[in-house]
Amino acid sequence: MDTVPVLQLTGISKIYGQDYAVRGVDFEVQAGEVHALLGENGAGKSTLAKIIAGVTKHDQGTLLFDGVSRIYSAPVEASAAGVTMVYQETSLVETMTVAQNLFLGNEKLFNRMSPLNIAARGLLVAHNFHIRPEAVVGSLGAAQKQMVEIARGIHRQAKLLILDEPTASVTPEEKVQLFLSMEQAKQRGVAIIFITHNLEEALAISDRVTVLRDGVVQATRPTAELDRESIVRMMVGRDVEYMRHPAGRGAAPIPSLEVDNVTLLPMVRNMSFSVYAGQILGIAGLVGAGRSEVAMIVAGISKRRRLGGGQIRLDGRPIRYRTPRQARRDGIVYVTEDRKASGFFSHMSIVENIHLGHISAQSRLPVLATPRERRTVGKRFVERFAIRTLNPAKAKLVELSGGNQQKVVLAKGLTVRPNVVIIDEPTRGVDVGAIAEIHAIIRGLADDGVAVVVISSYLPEILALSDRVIVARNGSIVAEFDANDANEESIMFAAVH
Amino acid sequence: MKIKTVAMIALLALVLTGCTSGRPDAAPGNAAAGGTVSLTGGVPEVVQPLEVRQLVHDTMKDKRIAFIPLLYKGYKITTEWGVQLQRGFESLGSTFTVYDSNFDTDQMVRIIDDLIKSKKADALILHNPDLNVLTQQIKEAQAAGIYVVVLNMTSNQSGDVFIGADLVSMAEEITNKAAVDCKADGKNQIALINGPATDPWNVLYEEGVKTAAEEQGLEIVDTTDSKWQADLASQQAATMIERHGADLCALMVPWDVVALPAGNAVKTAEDEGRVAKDQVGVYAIDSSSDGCEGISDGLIRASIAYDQSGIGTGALLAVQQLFELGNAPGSQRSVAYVPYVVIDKTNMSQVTFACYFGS
Amino acid sequence: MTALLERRLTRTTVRSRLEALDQGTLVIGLIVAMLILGGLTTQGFLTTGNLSVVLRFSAAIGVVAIAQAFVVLGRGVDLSVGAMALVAGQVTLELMSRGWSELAAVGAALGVALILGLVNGFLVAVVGVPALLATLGTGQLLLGGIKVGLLQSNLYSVAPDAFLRRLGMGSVLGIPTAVFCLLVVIALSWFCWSYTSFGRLIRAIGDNPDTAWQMGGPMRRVQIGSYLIAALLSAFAGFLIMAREGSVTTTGAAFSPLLFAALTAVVIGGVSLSGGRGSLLGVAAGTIFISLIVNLLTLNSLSPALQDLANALTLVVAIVLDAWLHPRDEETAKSGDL
Amino acid sequence: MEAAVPLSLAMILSVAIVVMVPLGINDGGSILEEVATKGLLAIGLTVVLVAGGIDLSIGSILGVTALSTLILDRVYGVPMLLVVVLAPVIGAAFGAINGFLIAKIKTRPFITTLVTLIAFRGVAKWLEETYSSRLVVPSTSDIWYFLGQGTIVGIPTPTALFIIILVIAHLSLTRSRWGWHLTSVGSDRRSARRNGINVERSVFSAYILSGALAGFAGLLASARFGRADSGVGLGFEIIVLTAVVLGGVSLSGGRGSVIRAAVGMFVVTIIQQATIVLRMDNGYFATLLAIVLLFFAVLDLKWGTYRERFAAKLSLDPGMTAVGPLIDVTVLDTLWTVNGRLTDAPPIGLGLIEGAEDCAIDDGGHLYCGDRRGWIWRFEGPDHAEGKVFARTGGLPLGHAWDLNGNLLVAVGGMGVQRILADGTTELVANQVKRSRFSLHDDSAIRFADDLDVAPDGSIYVSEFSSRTSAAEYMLEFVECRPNGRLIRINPDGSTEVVIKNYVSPNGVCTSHDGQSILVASTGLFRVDRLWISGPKKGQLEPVLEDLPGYPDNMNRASDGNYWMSFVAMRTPVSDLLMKYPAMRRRMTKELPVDEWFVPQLNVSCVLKFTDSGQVLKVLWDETLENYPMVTSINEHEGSLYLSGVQNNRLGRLELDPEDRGSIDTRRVPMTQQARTSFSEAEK
Repeated sequence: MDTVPVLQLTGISKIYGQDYAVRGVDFEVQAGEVHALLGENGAGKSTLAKIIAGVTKHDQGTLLFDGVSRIYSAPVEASAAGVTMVYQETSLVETMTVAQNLFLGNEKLFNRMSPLNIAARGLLVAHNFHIRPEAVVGSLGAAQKQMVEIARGIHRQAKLLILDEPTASVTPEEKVQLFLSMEQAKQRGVAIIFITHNLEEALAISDRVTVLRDGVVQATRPTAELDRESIVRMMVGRDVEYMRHPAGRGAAPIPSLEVDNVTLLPMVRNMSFSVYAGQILGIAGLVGAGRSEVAMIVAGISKRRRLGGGQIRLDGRPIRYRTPRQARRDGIVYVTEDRKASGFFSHMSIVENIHLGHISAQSRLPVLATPRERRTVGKRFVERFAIRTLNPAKAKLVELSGGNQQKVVLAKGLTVRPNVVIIDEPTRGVDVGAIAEIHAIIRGLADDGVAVVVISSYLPEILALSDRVIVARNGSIVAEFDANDANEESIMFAAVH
Repeated sequence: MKIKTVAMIALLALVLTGCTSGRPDAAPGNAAAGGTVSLTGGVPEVVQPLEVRQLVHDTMKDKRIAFIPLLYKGYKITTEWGVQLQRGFESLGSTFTVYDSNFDTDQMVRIIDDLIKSKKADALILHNPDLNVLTQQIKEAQAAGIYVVVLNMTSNQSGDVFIGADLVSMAEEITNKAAVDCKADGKNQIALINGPATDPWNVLYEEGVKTAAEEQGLEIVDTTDSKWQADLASQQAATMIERHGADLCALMVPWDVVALPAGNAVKTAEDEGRVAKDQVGVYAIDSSSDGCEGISDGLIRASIAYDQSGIGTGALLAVQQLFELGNAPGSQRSVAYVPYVVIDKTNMSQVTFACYFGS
Repeated sequence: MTALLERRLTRTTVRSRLEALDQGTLVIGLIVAMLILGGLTTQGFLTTGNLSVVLRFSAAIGVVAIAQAFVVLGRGVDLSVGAMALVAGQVTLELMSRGWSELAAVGAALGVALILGLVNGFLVAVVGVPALLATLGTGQLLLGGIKVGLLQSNLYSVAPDAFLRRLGMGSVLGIPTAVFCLLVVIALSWFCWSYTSFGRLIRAIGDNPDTAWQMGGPMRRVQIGSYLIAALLSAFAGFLIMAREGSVTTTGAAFSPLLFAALTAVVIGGVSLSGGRGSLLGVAAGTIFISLIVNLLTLNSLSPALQDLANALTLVVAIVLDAWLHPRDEETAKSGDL
Repeated sequence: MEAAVPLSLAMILSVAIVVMVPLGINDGGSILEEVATKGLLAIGLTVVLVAGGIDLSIGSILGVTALSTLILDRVYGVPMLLVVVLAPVIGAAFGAINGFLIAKIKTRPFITTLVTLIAFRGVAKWLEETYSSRLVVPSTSDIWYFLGQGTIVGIPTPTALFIIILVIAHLSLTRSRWGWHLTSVGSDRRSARRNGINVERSVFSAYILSGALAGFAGLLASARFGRADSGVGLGFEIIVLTAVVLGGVSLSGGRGSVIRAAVGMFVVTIIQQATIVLRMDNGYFATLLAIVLLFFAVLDLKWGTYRERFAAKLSLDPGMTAVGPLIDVTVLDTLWTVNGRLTDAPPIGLGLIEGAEDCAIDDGGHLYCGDRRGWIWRFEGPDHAEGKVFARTGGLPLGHAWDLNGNLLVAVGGMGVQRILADGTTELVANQVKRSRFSLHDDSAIRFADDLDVAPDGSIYVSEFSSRTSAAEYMLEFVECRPNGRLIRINPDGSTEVVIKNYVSPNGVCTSHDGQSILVASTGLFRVDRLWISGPKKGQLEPVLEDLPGYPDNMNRASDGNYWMSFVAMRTPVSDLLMKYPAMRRRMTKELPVDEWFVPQLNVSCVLKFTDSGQVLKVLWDETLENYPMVTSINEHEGSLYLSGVQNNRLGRLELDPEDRGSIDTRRVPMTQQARTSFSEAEK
């Protein structure tokens, strides 16, 4: 590997708000190698990828591509230079057809559709992706979109191909195809950055591995020198990541919440499970397996016009909410996975956020909401959840760290003791220090007699938190484990087969 | 490829030769279709009274007369005309229809277009919003053999007959009246709250006021465009009072409907003591019953009443005359004015055509 | 490395300073500047009489602007306020001309406002039609529907002895009645914005509707409520205008000058079109600001055409400023959000 | 498809109006002229909406340009041709102001254009104040009249120009690079930017275009009316917006067609003309417009959510099939009786291959077969113990055959026909045919090439199972069972031709022993037909086998002059019943997920031998369904039968009974004598 690398980063840093997303990163990729970029959620993998692809600008450091120092101001410059990125959240245009999307960006001045469709079909089918090129992308499922995205990325004939979690929603069979396609691209001399948090995949396909933790490069090594344990140690910085909080009390004998054969196509299909007071139920599964969707149905967030059947019972009583407000009144709280989009009010202070959660939880809306009451409610929860900030009445939410934000989001939902809490990805984008605190809060809820559901894509978290684990696949629950019997392998097996 | 080129050229040639300009002939079209009735070229020199009556009725029978005012429903000027026309034409056996364009020029143009194209009228009576707007329509109507009578608001394109007020003279008259009051007060500043620049009414009025003011030694200190909107007029009146304060003695507003809010603004200023009582007078033109109320309330000091129902009657007569003479539409044009008189609190009840109700 | 972070955090730009400032304060500064400049250049501008005229004419605009602010704060917009103001006067006077008592006629007009507010709120909050379209449509519908279905005339004047008349003319405690009314509306709105759950929730919805919805806030009720308030306040402004002018005509366009003035006042006053931000001080200052501009232009004998241009330019400056201070998320920007 | 509902509602609305209101032929003219002017605005607004913005200032731009053109012509005496050019330029300049604010400064489209609506109208008023009195002279130019009142080949000029612009705009929006960029920007800015599209420039261009079109409309309007006041175009924005929404253009960007917008404009104008003809107060028009706007805005919202799903459902249209008598194979001791003759065939490539539909054997005895992962395996002869991936085609390799030069032809589902050369490289033989005229559905692609065989003249006959669905969606075709399939001939020069159209699921293709005809199996109709390709009956189709008890799949020649055929599925009384009730099948597809659909029994293993005249000689089964649960193709070679199955994990090799062995080389194209070059020889 003594040739000039295709890509060489030196001392790259990027700051968001008060935190470094990546910090002083040195990183290089050779032509014809598959370089795996590993790290936990929020370790800075995607940020680094976006810097390389020209989506975001770095604040510090130099980026050499093809031996030339570059600062991109738009993705188009990077792609003109020969960088193609396959995004995790796809960059397809939903109102256009698959064929149009495949050729968008290098289309002709005037395009006739039928030859285009034929070419597109050939392109897709060559990777064994069976998708109609005439289909409008908006009508495709998540996995199919990912396939189109991958087919397009490989088709673009780039010098450097970045694949950001390409396997998150594809089946094992499609994964094989993808790896083959990567192999072929590699033989053509394409450099590939393969971002994943799945270690097995990285070990299987990559030539070298770089591990990121908290935005800092831990190491870059040839894959052959590494094994699973050593990578994990580098990723989390310690051998045991999560401390398991023992349950403080037993589960109630009768379920609080029963989900019985609920169907909401296309995401949720005959989903059934029960939740008991005092117990934490972990739901594992791939993204798109219907976990969050069923939670949103329970909490009245999903529009339920097309509910395909089934029943949800709260303490034995059938419920069917049309708005989250109705659910909230019955003590059902859903804590979102997408904090930024729907978790908090970014222009309001911590106190105001918590207070708004407080008034919304009242079954009858209080007419008056004085600043004084706001302060008392806010103060109580800032203390209880140990939200660390200088001035909770002034500090805006956007200015807080991920952990503090997540605590506020939790506090906002918990001002009035709920009966059932569904927490979706409780520690996504949360700094390591706060994870334990948040886990303690969740355990505290269960010990308080609340029925808790935790949805997480991160198996160690599921294993650390849950008393009982169920696995969702394709919109249904396919397996159930007792926390003591479960291990990552068995859960993962259930999640994909 | 070659075939395609040839075909393209052929197509282009076909398209080009197929183009027509559609420019209307300068010569006026045929005379109005009068059916079998013989009364064209006017009434015979010697004729029996009964016979002539029959001839007139025959001529007017089933003639379709369309009246397209700016605004009709609840608008006293046009209803005044409309009622006269209605009564007259119905007694002669013609069909008379009002098309209300609702202060919407587009709508008006479209209505007239429709009337011309579908030949639903033998004569149009128009009330023109703007010097230029209807030029083409008037031309087209005449070319299509339809008589055009224009009421009160002139157009750059003459119809067959225009009937209305002699606005320049009226403006001079009311300015003279203002001058008398101003001089009595020892002041000489007047201001105009006018209409849009291309409004025929506005153009003539401004001319008349200017001439008279110059003669009388009055100074026009301000001119604004109220767009004929009440709220703008009142705001402008208030602003003018503030601006010119003690020196101002008259607000000239050429329409009583707009003069009323201006008068209101003056009254408010008086009530708040920003201007001396009776220092500023509002001088209007026209006087519907609302205007008269304004005069008796002291909102308008003086106005000019002109014979609104006379305009309606005049149009009625003109249309009959056009059909009886049977000249080709657009071949000859004439203009006629109606009488007017200055009114104020003292004489308004004595003037027959003042304080009309629009019925 | 930390130095870099430090720099990032301590760096203050003009933009960040302006953003931190309440826009109301900024506008008040501009007003003062304009008063000084105007006083120096324009005769008859800086007189108590003139300023009281300005205030009296701003009263109605101010009320409509507050009405608009209620909706804009919750990330909506109400384009039917202008139509509502006009229709309030029309309905009242038409019914009075039919022999209704003044009180009953006013009540009927308020009833129309109630229905309009509910319909707007229903369309936006329950059905989910973009606010712009919904209110554009209902505004048109209201103007056309009332005209076709109710009105029998094109021109109405207020009887001189009517109570409504006094609303425009008289004064309370030395303040012109209209201005007094505006002050009352401001006071009530301030209370509502700061001290009631309703007010807090409007702001929350404006800040992040998804969060507010998922949190279980009574979204629909609050949104409907804000449109209802907007419609009622607009009707009230309609009464003020009618009282001032003594007459009402029936010709009105969808984008009436009143709607425009109110939008301008709201945007200039710093109520961000991306919702969640804004103060009453800003709205009031914005109202006075635009009234002063119109007054200055009129005093300097600018033609209405040029006044329109100047007005539009002011609003352009305001929205450019708003776009600069509170950029919307470019990535997700759609035609739906204003 | 997706706009079908709003548009058909709109059409119903206009028809209702035309029927109810006495609109005459003259109104037609007025309506057309009106549509021409406002239609230009509608095109502009559609383009802006597709780009994710909105433009309310179009009416004002129209007004300003209308006045400007008059001023240029009447006051400054600018040559008329230049004015014609300048009008869109002036409009574009105003559009550029919008574009600058929205694209560059990033202000909000709605409020920005609402402001410019007032500002541009202000400019118009100012022009009016300044110039109006000088505009009274009539025009001297013929062009002026040509634009306003003239005709082009009998069509009024404005209408003709509008139609031309409409067509150009439609093509640009749907086909051109610019249109694509615009659509992507309107649909999803982030994606557009990541695809290297200059978002700012695209948005800017949309406003420029909308301005230019409004400018041109202004020219037409002033030529038509000659109005010289500032009120031209007042309130047009709402009318046009309503029309565009009515035409199903989405307000959330990325979706919309100018043609549909023009239709919307047409409907709105009909409504307007109706109110004028009926002498209704213009309040009625405003009210109607508002109701229509609200109604269709709600429809856009509600319909938008489901339209794709709805469209997908409409696209599946099961047909009714009359089925003949069913042979009961469970009756003992008949020709058809289920037996276990195939069960013990030794496997080839067990565990390596996944679903080989067909196979081929070369002179060296090496076996080649496709795999549903898009690979072509090669198993070394003569024992076929070792196999490796020989070539990669992608797609679903289905039918195999040798061409005249000894190369392997593979019909690949999704990719057309591929040729595999001796070194394992692949080349495309054909993947498209000429699009059939007057077909709404684009059938130019060979989507689902299923089986193929070569005729003596070297042309290749390929069956296409369906020209609508792809190979991966074969279940849809099973359920729909309509004549969507084709038989395609690929001539030796590479050109393609459809020889049988509208055939129900053609599957197996086999050249007859005499080389005079091609046998085609129709899976959906349980039959085999013969297409004569030479001789007196050339071009005719005649039945060979009818009312088979199963769904026929691939066919191949047998060495004794007969033919082998396999069944992909068996008929049952229930499946026959279902064939009669398309509504039932449609309902099934709506309410059940694909893997729960009821289709004919797919796990069968049935092979039969038949003669040229259609007599069934022999039927072989694997009654256990363990080793060969599905046999989709039978290839005979040197005394062995090779069994392939598209869902099997192996191939099978069955020793033939001596009585079945003949002397014909089944792989060779009948009536040809070319020496076969073997892949294995080429390697040496």
